[in-house]
Amino acid sequence: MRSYILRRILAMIPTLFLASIVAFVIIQLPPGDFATAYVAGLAANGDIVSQEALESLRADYGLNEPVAVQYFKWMGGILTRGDYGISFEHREPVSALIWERIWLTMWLSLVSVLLTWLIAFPIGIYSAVRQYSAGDYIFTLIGFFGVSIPAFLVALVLMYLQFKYFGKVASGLFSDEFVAAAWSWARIQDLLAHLWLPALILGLGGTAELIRILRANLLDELRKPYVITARAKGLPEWKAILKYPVRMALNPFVSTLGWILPSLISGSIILSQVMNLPTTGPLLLRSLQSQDMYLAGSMILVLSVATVIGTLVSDILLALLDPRIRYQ
Amino acid sequence: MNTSPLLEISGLKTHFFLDEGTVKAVEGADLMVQHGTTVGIVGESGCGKSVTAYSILQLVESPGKIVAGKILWQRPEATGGDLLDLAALKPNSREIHAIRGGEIAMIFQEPLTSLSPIHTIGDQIVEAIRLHRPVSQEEARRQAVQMLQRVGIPRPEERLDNYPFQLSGGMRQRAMIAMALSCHPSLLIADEPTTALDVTTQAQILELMSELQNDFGMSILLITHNLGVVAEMCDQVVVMYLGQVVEQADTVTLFNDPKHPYTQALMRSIPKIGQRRRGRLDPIKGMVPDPYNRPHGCCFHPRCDKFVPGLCDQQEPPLRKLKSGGMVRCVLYGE
Amino acid sequence: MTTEAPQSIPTPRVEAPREVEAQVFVAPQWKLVWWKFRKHKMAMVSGVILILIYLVALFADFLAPFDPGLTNSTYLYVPPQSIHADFGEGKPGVYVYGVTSTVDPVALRREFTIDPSQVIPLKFWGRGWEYKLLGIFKTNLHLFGPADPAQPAYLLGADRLGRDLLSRMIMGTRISMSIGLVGVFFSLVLGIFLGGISGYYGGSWDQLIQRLIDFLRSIPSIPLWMGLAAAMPLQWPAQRVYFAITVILSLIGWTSLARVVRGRFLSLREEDFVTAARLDGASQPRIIFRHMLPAFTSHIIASITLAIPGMILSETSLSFLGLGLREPVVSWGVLLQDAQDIRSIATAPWLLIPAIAVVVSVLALNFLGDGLRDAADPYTR
Amino acid sequence: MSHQTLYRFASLLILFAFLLGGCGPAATPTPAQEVPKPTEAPVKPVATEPPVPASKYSEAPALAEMVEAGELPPVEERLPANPLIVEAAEVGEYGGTWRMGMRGGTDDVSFYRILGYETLVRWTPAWDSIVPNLAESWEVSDDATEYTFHLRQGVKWSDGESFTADDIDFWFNDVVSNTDLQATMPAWLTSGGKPVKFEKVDEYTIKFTFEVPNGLFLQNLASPDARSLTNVPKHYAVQYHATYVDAAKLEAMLKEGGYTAWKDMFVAKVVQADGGGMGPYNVAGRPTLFAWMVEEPFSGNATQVTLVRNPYYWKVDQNGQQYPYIDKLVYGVYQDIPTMLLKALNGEIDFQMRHFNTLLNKAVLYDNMVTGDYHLFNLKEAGSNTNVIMLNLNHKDPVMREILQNKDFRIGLSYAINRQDIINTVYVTVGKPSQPAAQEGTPFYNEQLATQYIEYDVDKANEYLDKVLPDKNADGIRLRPDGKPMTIVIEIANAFTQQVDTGNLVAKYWNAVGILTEAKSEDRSLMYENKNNYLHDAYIWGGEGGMNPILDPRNFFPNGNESGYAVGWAAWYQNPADPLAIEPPAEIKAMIDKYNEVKAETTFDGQVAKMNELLQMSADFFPCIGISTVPPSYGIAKNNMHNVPDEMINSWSYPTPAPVNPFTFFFK
Repeated sequence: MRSYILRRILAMIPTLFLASIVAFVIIQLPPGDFATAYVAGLAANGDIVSQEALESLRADYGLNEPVAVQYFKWMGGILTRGDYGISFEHREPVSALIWERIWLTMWLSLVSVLLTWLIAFPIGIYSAVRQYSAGDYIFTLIGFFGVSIPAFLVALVLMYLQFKYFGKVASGLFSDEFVAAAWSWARIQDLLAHLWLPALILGLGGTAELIRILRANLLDELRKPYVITARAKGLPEWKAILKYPVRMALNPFVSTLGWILPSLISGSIILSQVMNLPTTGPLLLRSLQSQDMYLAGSMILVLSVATVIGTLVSDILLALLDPRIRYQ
Repeated sequence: MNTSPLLEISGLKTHFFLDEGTVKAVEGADLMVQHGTTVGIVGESGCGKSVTAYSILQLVESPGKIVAGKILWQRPEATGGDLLDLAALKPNSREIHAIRGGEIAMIFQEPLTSLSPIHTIGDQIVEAIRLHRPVSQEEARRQAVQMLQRVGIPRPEERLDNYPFQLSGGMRQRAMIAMALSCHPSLLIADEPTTALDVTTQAQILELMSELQNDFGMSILLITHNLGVVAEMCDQVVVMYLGQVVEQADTVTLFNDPKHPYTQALMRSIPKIGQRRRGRLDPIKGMVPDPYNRPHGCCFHPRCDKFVPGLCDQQEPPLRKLKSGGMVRCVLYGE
Repeated sequence: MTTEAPQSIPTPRVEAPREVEAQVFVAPQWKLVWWKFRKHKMAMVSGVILILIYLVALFADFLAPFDPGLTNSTYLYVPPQSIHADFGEGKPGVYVYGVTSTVDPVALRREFTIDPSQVIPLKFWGRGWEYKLLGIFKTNLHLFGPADPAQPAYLLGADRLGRDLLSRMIMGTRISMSIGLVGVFFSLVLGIFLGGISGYYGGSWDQLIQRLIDFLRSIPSIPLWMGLAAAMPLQWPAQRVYFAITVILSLIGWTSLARVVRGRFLSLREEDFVTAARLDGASQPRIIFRHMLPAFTSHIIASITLAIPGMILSETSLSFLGLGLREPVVSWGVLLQDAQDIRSIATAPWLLIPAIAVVVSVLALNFLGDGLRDAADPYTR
Repeated sequence: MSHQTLYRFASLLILFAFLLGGCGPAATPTPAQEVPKPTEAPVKPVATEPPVPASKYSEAPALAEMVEAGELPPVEERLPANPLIVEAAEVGEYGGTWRMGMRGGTDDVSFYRILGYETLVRWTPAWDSIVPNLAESWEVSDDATEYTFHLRQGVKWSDGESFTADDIDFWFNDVVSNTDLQATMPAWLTSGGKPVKFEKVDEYTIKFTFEVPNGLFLQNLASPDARSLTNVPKHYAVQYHATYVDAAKLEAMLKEGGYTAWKDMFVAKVVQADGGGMGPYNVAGRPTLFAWMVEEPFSGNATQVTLVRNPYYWKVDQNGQQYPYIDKLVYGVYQDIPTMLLKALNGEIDFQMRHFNTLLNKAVLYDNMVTGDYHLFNLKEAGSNTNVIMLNLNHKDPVMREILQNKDFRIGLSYAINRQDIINTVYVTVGKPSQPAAQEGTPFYNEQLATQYIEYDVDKANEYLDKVLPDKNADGIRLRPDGKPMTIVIEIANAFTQQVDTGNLVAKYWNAVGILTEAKSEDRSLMYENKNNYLHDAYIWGGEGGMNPILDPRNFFPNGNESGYAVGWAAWYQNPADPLAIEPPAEIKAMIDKYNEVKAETTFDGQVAKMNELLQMSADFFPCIGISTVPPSYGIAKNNMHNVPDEMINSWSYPTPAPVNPFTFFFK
């Protein structure tokens, strides 16, 4: 087990190295650089920036240096000093900007995953056990519904309806009085009260896939002889199903944690933008638009690391759940 | 000893209702299991012998259903000693849960797949014990160790915490038997228990089963396509063909004097020691018919070398009692 | 009587419903798949719906009563006009009422009132805008439309430039329903190739490709899209940008397909028929393409079906970010771009109708894929 | 800043004298001579300031309590000897919280326009003259080279420290002249290419001296250009300035804050030398001269920013009440427009005229006025056109360049556009067809420039186009001389929906006359990158300089890189050595010379006359194609917010609504 984890961690290193390069390349892809974006932004306000000012801005941030040099400066800072560089746009160190947001993003993703499971689990079991029944169709229809509607649209419509009929505007992750408050139990409660709706919208997008996986796995497992053994032992039907095939079908379920995280994070980018959530999403979008290189690169990198770790955790969890993996 | 049979199946019909049509997997099974005896069911693949066994425990899954017949079960004294028609029970009723594992236990062909791969052996045996007996976890565990020891598993304490994939095939089947017998059932249904094992292990397992039968005084319903096993283990043999019992007899009679043409053909199709090595076996001619389209009349008639036109293909012969005590379903043995 | 050697009657593993197989042995695989697929009623219904949707895509210009790009300054945001019918003698048959509009200079919009005195008859096989049917025949025949093509009839309302939403939605079917196919095609090629290598050869190839998949999956897809989309050369025409976007989508999409393929390869590699072929001295490509690939074609088809909805939804997401397709290209994502502001939801909710098209097709594809997947492996029960 | 901005304000000043006397659309221009000339700007303060006895000053109840508790000096001591009296239209009451929405990132303008406009001098609300602010009075030499300002005595920063000439001295010598912070002197501080000289005469007197006359300096001071001048509290700023902090300590500070260069820290904590940036709003309690000071600061993570009243604010109303009336400003930080709009609809925004106030959103804001308890006010836009289509006359492809430089080709394209249809479709009938031109009613209005080639006439269009590209292929597409089909890609910033719609319609019209046209909406920075290197065929941007083309002549001749139709020529004008520079033809050079003549004029009349000559030349050259006059926009204000004018001019140079004195707004 220990060597398994060790091997997995070692395998992470090249992945992360590649991720850092790609993170950096992504931001270099669009034509122009932060200076262009900044000037274009000012121009939209009516301000005019001269060519010289543009050049001095480039010089300030070393944007005229070769890409490789910029990359190694950035990577060097991260590896040696934990310095992620500075955000050009905010004129703040990247690390000051991203951690709270990453923390909230992880919260949102976690709650979404839990909600996804909560919805997908009973539906998946039901629709496998009662395959092709009316209930199977109805529940999977509900489950698939979430994946069919673009999340941002659902969010917009829900926000409008909430305004229209309840006179409330769902926005952000905290009530006004908690925005600036220190972390406390009350603040966490407030957070959860704001979190559930976006988490639900986000989670709905993943339920269909999970229902499908659970259903397919369970259908396979239900046909396995050990289920008959369990019945032959005298176990009541639901107990026989829950203890054996469901428990087996759970394994791939856990392994989904690895891939559901990146999709949730991507999904949360747009949703957060619409629902005004202070997660990494809007900051990332904004930094990509303004080509705020180190900010965008660092966020992509950190999110990549998070997903790689998420995959690792799910694999370890899987090993804990499944002795066949553990003992190999 | 009680003279009434432990289990008596009469006129059992189990059908599968599929979109493609109805499969009459069991279409008239009659058999009897006496206390302390071993009854074998033999037949080709698809003859309905497994479904018959599954029917006893109401384990036939949808779209399969018992549509007719009786399965009379003599309950042991401890649970009332009354006669119960298992076929009339609902598959999810409390009685059948009590009977499954408690009074009638079952073991299967593939011990690896028949045991949950992610639960320890101990977990699965303890669960079985505690399902039927009001004992504590510790007591159940102690009994499980005892059981494992009884079925000949060395270092049972350790083995209890092993997973099935950590055991060898023979050990797994022993564990399976231990689990089945942990509640001292009166009947053990063994569904091809040795098919997946190598020959030496087969012999050991069969021997173990005989031993345990003597110890526990239980009956065994042995389902197999292996006539050798039947010869070795059984007191009575039931031959099934296409969902019907075509012949029942005590083992010696059956092997010496098979009555039904199918049984006779079966006997000819297996090699015997002492036969000339180059001599060809005599396979049964033709194919097992399509289960959706059972032949009219005697279902064996298209393959039968004693086929009587106008008779065999017209009406289904009933199962008749023979003077020897056996029974046969063939017009040749009329009146 | 113990003289017989323990000889068995050959038989496969016994399970209760196995008996069916006796006759099923002889049916070809596609037939078995079809039998199993039939049982999934929802999948059957979905299949029919999808055939209809693709027919709409094929004959979109014939079905669309108006040119989807035609703007009309007097019908900005006109609400859907309801259809009336009156088949009496000298009566107009099916018709809508005309509307009169005034500009509200403060609210900056047009206000519409239904004018019952103005009857605009609709008719089947009407003449309208000119197009090439199936890209070949030049015609102006349409399934239905106002009897006088110059008269407006907005059955699903109009957008901010007075374009007919119904026509745009019908025309949008083409791109939205094909973007998935094209994208999936690329995913498929990549997925089968890399997944196949990974699964068949195993070992260090497998490790390498698995890491690559891990790596691609760990990159949040939106920044990747944004970077790639912004990097596309300006001079590219809309069609090429569209093509490039599908490639971008498939760059991420192939990983899940590769996983499926790899999984199947891994399990098939151990199957007897593959071993037999190998012992027979069959060449590797022959083993892969002749023996293994056919064994999981149905799985691949199912996976493809399940991958298409993701592509359709990605297209809408990209459009939301302003990175996807752009006007004057018409796709459901482009149409929904109009709907994704409070103004539209509050005052022109009919602009959300294209979302229904997205939902229906995505649902249908999901169910179809599910049905196919259930049926994909006909030999397990 | 391009150095032309030097000139932009002089004329603006004049212009609004007649424009805004009556804001109604029918207002006819009053004669130019009535306009106060910039060099004649009042030497003495315009506002009548009858000395108010100290006892007559009053303050907000919360401040009075603090004075009572001894936490704050009494109001008389906090106010300068001679506080600026700003007459409120309606004398207000203290209290209330003003809620607004802003977007993260570079949206410092949201603060600046509400409270950050505290310069030496300021525009009157009507934008018709310049009045004292932090400078109590000033003298200008007759040749417009020497500007002497007398600072208001006793003005204090929000922490109680005095504001003196030292602060400005620090700003000049240690901020704008520090090459670490500002590579080159901002354009508005130079004249004839030479930087201004600064002199601190005494504690409250400062002097700026130009080598070359600069008649526009006062106007620059009254505009956003000068916003950093009065925003550097020396006593606070020195702790972040490399010159004043020893190297080791600076190093430690940088390390602690995670900064790589001290400029970053200075910009984050104090101000950006050119005045932009979030520096003034990033630190709670940072000393300021604004009406409100930061409580919860802005940061990249902030979801709201709050500001509370500055107890040392140095303005009072006619009754001696210290401004501001409103206690607190709360800015919600929004990632996206929809939530902000919903907040506005729900009545949770008290006054705002940024971000969500698009023409498209007007209908929904209008519909919800009653539930949201707010009303709309008018913003008169100062632009010259809704859409300026800039065909790239410096195209890199020589064939394209020759075609696009052909005036007949541009005329043909202009005739091909159905402007009224665009106005009806995209602008809901508001506005009238026009080329980019100064608005009617300004002294710069040139009828030819505004109205030439605006009829929709396909025949005429084809006639002109036939002169240039007579050959067509089978599909009716005109062929270039090299035989390739003539194609034009119009680039449009995707954030501007109406320009995107216009572009698509224009593409349709041009396709109809045989020019294969595609409208391509894209991220605006991508568009800018292409434009800056003149890689585009054509692009669309809003027209500027509609009220004063002297200040922003980009659409009339290539004066800078915002003249997207001729970036190469503009680069030559700026600096012939620029690698992007292309020597312009004689016609353009003549316009450049004319503009230099405009700049050399010291009187406004002279500037107008020369500019009109230039505009006539521009009309004859026909550099870019326009669509229509700019419709008014709007903002929202809660019904209980008072002193909000019903109409304002909307411009960047006159940073609406700051000149109408938001500190006089109050709730009742």
